[in-house]
Amino acid sequence: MNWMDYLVAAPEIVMLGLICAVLIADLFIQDEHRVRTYWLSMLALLVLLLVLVWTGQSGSRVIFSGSYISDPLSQILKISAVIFVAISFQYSRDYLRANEIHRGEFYVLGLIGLLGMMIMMSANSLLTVYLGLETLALSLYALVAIDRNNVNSTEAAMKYFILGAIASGCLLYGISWIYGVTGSLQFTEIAAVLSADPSLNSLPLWFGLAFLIVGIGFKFGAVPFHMWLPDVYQGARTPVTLYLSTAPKLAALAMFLRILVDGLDGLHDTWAAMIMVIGVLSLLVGNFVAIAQSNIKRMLGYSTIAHVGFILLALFCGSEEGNAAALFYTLTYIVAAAGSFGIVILLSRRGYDAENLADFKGLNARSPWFAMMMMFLMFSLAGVPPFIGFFGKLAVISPVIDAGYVELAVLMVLASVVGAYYYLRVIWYMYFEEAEDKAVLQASTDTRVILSLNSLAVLALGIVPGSLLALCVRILG
Amino acid sequence: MYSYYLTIVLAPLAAAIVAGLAGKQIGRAASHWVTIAGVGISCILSLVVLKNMFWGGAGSENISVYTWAVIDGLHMEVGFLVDRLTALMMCVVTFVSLMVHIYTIGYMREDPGYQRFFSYISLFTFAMLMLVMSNNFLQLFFGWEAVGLVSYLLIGFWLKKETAIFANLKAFLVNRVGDFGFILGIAGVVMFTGSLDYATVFSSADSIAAQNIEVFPGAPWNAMTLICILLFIGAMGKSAQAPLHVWLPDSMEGPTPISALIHAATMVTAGIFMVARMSPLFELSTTALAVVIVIGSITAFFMGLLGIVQNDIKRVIAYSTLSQLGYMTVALGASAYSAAIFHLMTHAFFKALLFLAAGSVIIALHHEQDIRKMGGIRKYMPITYWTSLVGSLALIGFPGSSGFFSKDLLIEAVKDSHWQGQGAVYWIAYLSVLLGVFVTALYSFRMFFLVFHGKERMDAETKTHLHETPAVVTVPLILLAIPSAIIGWFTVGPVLFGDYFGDSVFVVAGHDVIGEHLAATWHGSLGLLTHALMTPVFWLAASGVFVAWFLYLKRPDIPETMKTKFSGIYNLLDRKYYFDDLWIKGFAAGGRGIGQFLWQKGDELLIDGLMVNGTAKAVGRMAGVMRQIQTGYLYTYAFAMIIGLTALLSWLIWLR
Amino acid sequence: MIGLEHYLTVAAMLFVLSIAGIIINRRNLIILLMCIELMLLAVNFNFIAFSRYLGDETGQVFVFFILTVAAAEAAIGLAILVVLFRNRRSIAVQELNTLKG
Amino acid sequence: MEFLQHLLSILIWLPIVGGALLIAIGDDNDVASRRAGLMRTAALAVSVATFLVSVVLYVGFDNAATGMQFVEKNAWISSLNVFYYLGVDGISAPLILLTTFITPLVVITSWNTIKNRPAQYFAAFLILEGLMIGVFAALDALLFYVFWEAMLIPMFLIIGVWGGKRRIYATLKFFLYTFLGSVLLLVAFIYLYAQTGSFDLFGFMDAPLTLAAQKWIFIAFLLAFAVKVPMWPVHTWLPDAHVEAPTGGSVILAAIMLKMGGYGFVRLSLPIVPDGSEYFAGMMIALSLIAVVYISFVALMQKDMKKLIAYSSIAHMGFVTLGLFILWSFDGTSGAVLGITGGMVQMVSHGLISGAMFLCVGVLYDRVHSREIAAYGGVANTMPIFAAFMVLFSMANSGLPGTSGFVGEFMVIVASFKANFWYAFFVATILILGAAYTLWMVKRVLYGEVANDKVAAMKDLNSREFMVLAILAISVLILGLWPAPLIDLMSVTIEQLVEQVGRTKL
Repeated sequence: MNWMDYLVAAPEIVMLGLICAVLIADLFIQDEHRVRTYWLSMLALLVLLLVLVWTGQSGSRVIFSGSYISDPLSQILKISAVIFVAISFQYSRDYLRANEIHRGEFYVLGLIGLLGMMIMMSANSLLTVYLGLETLALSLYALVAIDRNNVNSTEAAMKYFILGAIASGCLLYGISWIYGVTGSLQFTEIAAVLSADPSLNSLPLWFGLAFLIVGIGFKFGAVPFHMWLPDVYQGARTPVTLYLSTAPKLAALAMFLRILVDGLDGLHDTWAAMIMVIGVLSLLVGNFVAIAQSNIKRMLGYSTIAHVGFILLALFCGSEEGNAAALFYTLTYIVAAAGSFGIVILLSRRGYDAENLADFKGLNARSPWFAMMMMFLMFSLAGVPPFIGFFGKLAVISPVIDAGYVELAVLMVLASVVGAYYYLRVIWYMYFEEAEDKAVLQASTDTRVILSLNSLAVLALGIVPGSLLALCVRILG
Repeated sequence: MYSYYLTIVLAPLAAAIVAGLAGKQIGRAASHWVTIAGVGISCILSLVVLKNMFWGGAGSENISVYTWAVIDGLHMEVGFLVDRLTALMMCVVTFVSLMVHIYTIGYMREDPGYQRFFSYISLFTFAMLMLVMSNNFLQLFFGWEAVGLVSYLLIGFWLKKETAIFANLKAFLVNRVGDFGFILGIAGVVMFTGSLDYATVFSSADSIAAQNIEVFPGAPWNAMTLICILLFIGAMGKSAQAPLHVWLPDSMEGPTPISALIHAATMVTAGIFMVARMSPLFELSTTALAVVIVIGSITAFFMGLLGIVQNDIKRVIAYSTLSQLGYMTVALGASAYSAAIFHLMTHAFFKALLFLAAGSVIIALHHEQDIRKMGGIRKYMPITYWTSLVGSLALIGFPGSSGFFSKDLLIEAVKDSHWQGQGAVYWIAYLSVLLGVFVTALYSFRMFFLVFHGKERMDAETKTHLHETPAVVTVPLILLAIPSAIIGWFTVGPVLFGDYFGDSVFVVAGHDVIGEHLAATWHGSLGLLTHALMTPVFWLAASGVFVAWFLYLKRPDIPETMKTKFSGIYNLLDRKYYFDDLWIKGFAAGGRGIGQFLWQKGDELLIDGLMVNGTAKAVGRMAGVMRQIQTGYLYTYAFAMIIGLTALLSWLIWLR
Repeated sequence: MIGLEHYLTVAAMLFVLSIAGIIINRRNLIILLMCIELMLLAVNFNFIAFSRYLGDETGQVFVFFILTVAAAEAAIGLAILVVLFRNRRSIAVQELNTLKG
Repeated sequence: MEFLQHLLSILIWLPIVGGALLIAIGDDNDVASRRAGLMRTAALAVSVATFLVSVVLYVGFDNAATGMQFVEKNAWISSLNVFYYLGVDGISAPLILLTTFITPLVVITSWNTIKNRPAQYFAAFLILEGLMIGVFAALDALLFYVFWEAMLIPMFLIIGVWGGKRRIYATLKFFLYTFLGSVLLLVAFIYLYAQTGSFDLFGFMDAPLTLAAQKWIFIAFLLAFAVKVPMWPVHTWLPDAHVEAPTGGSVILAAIMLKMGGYGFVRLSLPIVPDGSEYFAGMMIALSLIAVVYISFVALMQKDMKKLIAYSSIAHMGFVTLGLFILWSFDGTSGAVLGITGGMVQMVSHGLISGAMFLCVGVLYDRVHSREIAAYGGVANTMPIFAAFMVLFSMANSGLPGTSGFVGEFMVIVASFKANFWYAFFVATILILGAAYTLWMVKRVLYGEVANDKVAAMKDLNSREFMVLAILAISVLILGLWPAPLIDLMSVTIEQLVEQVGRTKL
């Protein structure tokens, strides 16, 4: 335990310090200058990014008596998490200002949530996972409720909180069993114990495993632990939904990879089956119910569930390319998700949330450019080439077929056809329908630029997906 | 000669293109001159070609113009096979066409579509020449369809006339039924010989005849029989043999020059020509020939009968055309190809003549076509009268006329063609051609008397300016009357017995009635003429004329009473044996019915409604149901989670 | 002699009890919060039992963490409850269903 | 020569980049405005330039050479072993030429008839062109699939934005139908990738496969291609899509998109799963014959001109599939080559003819704004020149010798007679039925007395329409009178293909 160890954990430590700084600074900023908090937190994120790049190393280092790990996976996850948090702050700023909920807490909580995610991403023991998880979860509960006077937000927050608490309760209960059986909380040790004594691979451990999966499934929003997701997506103010739908997915992925792959890989054939069932259910429920939605946030919520199904089905293979595919898919998905929520935010104005699909009618007439951007994003989510979403699907399906589950692959693509319908419906409203209000969209330049870049990335990455995919393969290969 | 042939074919085409595309610019006169020039050139050159064949003793030529396509081994070319058969056809086609061109100047004078008309008939000449001069099946089919196209365009020339545009659709479709068989026949030829070229195909004819094909499993057919019958179906379409004859009478809705050129002289004889051309194939299948002869006899006799009850001057002639085509077909069936072609030639002249004459009458009466509204026109239109008398005499085969020689010998040939055996086929054929003579005479002279003799039934107004038609009309009549009258006398000897056709038609030894039987009794035209009075043919014809005279000039009341007495028969004839109903009410309506059913029930209901949109609806309904699970109540949500958990646990405990 | 399994059984009972409470109760959100606390207690019970059984303190350390987090959780939960009540003038679970479908 | 090595890339990307530029130029709904004019000219320039490039391709193409030409191969997605792999042979070259030939005509037709967002309209067409060329040129399965799917997007918008009344239903149906078909293609590709370790089409062709696997792969391919062709019974999207699409859309749809299916069968099904194809050949033949007979009857009863032509397209594409799948019914190869050649020729010729037919309907629609046959009558009286063109194309559509329509049908009929008398018998009924539905429409639309004032008020073709129709008419006639150049272009490749398909993979 020397000071070098702290250096390894520098990102989290620096982050903590920065959060406190922003929090304190925010106290001295009047409401009319609240935007400064925004700039401060952006600055903080920038610093953090630099630190991450600086501390980035190829090998993996385990510190704090084995409860913290820093490896390429955590690096890439953290970097992307930081970027997406920054993006969501950016998209949110004008909206929050317009809707008089522009408080420092938003940014601070966002940053704390980020800290939580980072801890999860670097967790090497169940305890660390739990702490990270709660850090993230608690700040998310607060974020969802950030608009105190909004009935839906508070209801969503309440539901989220209760269910989240149940989930973490289950998780803990599972952890306690794992701990009881293996006598350890560290993944490396757990793995070692399991490989040393196969007799442990039996009911008590599986018992714990099931509870763990409840916790993980909840984080992902996988069926049947998904019930919170549509309500929260709809109830929370759009910026929060945006935040919720991007970075935390990475954290969930990290959680999965750390616990089930690093720790309980010995139980693969036990959890694989459960994950497959959960994945298939998510795929079907997500795609089917999304069709029936008229609220775009809710629809995207269900589409998230469907995408989670894809991610889980990639993970269930347990193969390296499967995990790589999951990482790749998650990244491609949140790029598109961030963009689409960004556009939803863009459509909203003071005192009016563009929440309904109908609000997209005639967008092509109002703003051809952003209509096109939204089209790109939707096609990407639908998995139509040449957009990145397609390559995500490709990357996921190919390990599934490698593992010999051709029927499953067929099911997946068929489900994605069902899914295509509701994405197409957005495009149909934008392009084929007459606009109800002809008001031109106004947005600050930086938002326009970043949103455009975000959306174009979907296309650009689709045309040259090689490097990103290669990166994912290298990290998990 | 190559350049000759090219010119013969391309001159009319060029003329057609000029008149068709630049017609408006160059004006009426220019466009008729250019087309007449085009056809004139090819007519003269064709005569030169014929001369070289006839007196110059030039042999047949087989030239390939260019390669249409080659697909491994199968050469598809465009080329000419010019032998004596072809040469004869070329002359007939170009000559009649030329006459019609000239005649048209007068006939179509007032018509706004003047240029278009000339370009069409020139185009037709081109197509017909391509047909007769072809040296392979592909080009044959091209010409075959092209004449069909032009005939379609020309029947519907007056495209505002509902009957006309009905007739041209009908004509095209019925012809397509024939072509359906024809193209299958060609495909068969390719299958068994791997070639489309006449020479190659004919040379390997024996090998075809040696093979079988199982159209119906377990029932092998002789390949040659199948091919020939399929090809003959094509001929039935073009040459309007029963039951594919229905289009020809209706085609009379077109302008008269067309009826003369296409629907009497040339196009409709394409089938006859084709069969003669394919004689090396047909000869090898007696079954096919039997089919040919039967179809021919049916057409020859029964279609003739219909001529008797028709009142439209052109339709009468149309039915006579049908019956004459029947005669030719019978001759083909009896392997008397030369006789068929000979009759084809003479028929071309006198039938064209009759049509043009009829046209002349029609102009004079301001497009009145109903013979009941005519009569006694003789003194108003002498030239037309005399020319059509010549035509009618030729048609009934009055001794000395061209028709006499061709028809008389044709019947003789059928009579002596015993190779079919003395069976039913033989008697059907022989009797129908024989009785046909009487019928022919009856309807021809019925029309002749009703039009030119008897009391004048047209209204006074028309009568006041009823006069002979201008020279452009009458000159062609005269020019056609001459061959109709005399050409038989000169040509019958060389064409039938002088072995004119040589190797261009092939007859199996033992089938060759002309060469083997008639030739024996042949003592020149004069001899035949002197024998005329001894043949039943003459007396039948004479009686026919007499009956016509008696019924329609002497006692016009008798036909009326007969109409009522034998109303059954009369209706049968009047409704043309209900063939039109069969086609229109039967096949056409049936087809539409099937279409409607398949569309409404098959596509709309079953496939689209049930399968496609049904699936979509099902998905939607499922979504609606599934969203009900999301009740919004916390305890449901928690419950769902717990259900999931317990499911996982129970799976672990019991199933794992 | 009371062995590990007895402790685990009690913990499991507590856990099930809490879940049952969450599912069955439709009137009052406060009860839900209590149930959640109960659930965490069940977990703590487990941890201590195991830790004692294994003779390893990590479990007990974990329990301390859980207790702290539980406190924070309760705080947030009550905060949300308060705003919810301000907005809706009710904390009845069965009225909490504007978001659904 | 550097330029020649990237010829295909240029062909693909030139129009796509052009389309992007058009979007950049931006829209102006006032067709008279300078910007609109500039934009139109740009669109035309790009499409014509593409055509010229394709002419270079044609000139540089070596008929005698076996194998691919103008090949380009660069790594694309290294981790999945995917290549940016392009090349043409005798099968794809004619279709590429067809594409580049039709697109400028479409641009000209829509010159100023599109009032709403013309830039997006033209851009969509240009991008579509690039993507379609990509499909024909791609030799890497994944690249092929990317182009194949991406193609749907512009067409989806073209029908949806500029279409008729029921356009949304039609376009969604079009997209989902075809999407459903092609996703299984993707699964099949990935399966083959799992077998061979790359997406190289030739790798697929060489890979040994069990009969069972081949059957499944064939079915996956079948769904994708049969929907595109379209074959009975998965054809019902086509009439709707055609009816609702704007003229240009229908033209591209009929002229080129339908060819994707046939191309897919030739390029993928036959060589990759020869035994699977052989196993299902009987079914395919049956479906083709059903397509010809059944659909012809259906076409007979259509009241909507576009629908009628759409159905006739399905019937004519039946010849293509028949020509391809009678391959196994011969002892020798000659029939097989004849059949496939017939099918290919039919594809090209149908591209021209159906395109022309849709343009004719478009001409009428622009004047009377109705597609109902009943709304017309006696048009020939007011529009003689147009009538001449329409009769010509109708004749071509009913397979008149001397027009391109005849060539392919003749070959297929001859080949199928070799295969089995009844194939020929049923397929040849198109001679009757095709003429029936086409000419009956002609009769009701063109001939007869002038039906109503609208028809009486119709103006004959303007110079632009005349030019387009004339170009098509000339090409239809040339192909009909002298198809040799087209056939020589593909004969070598087809012989090679037949030889390759003949070899079993078991």
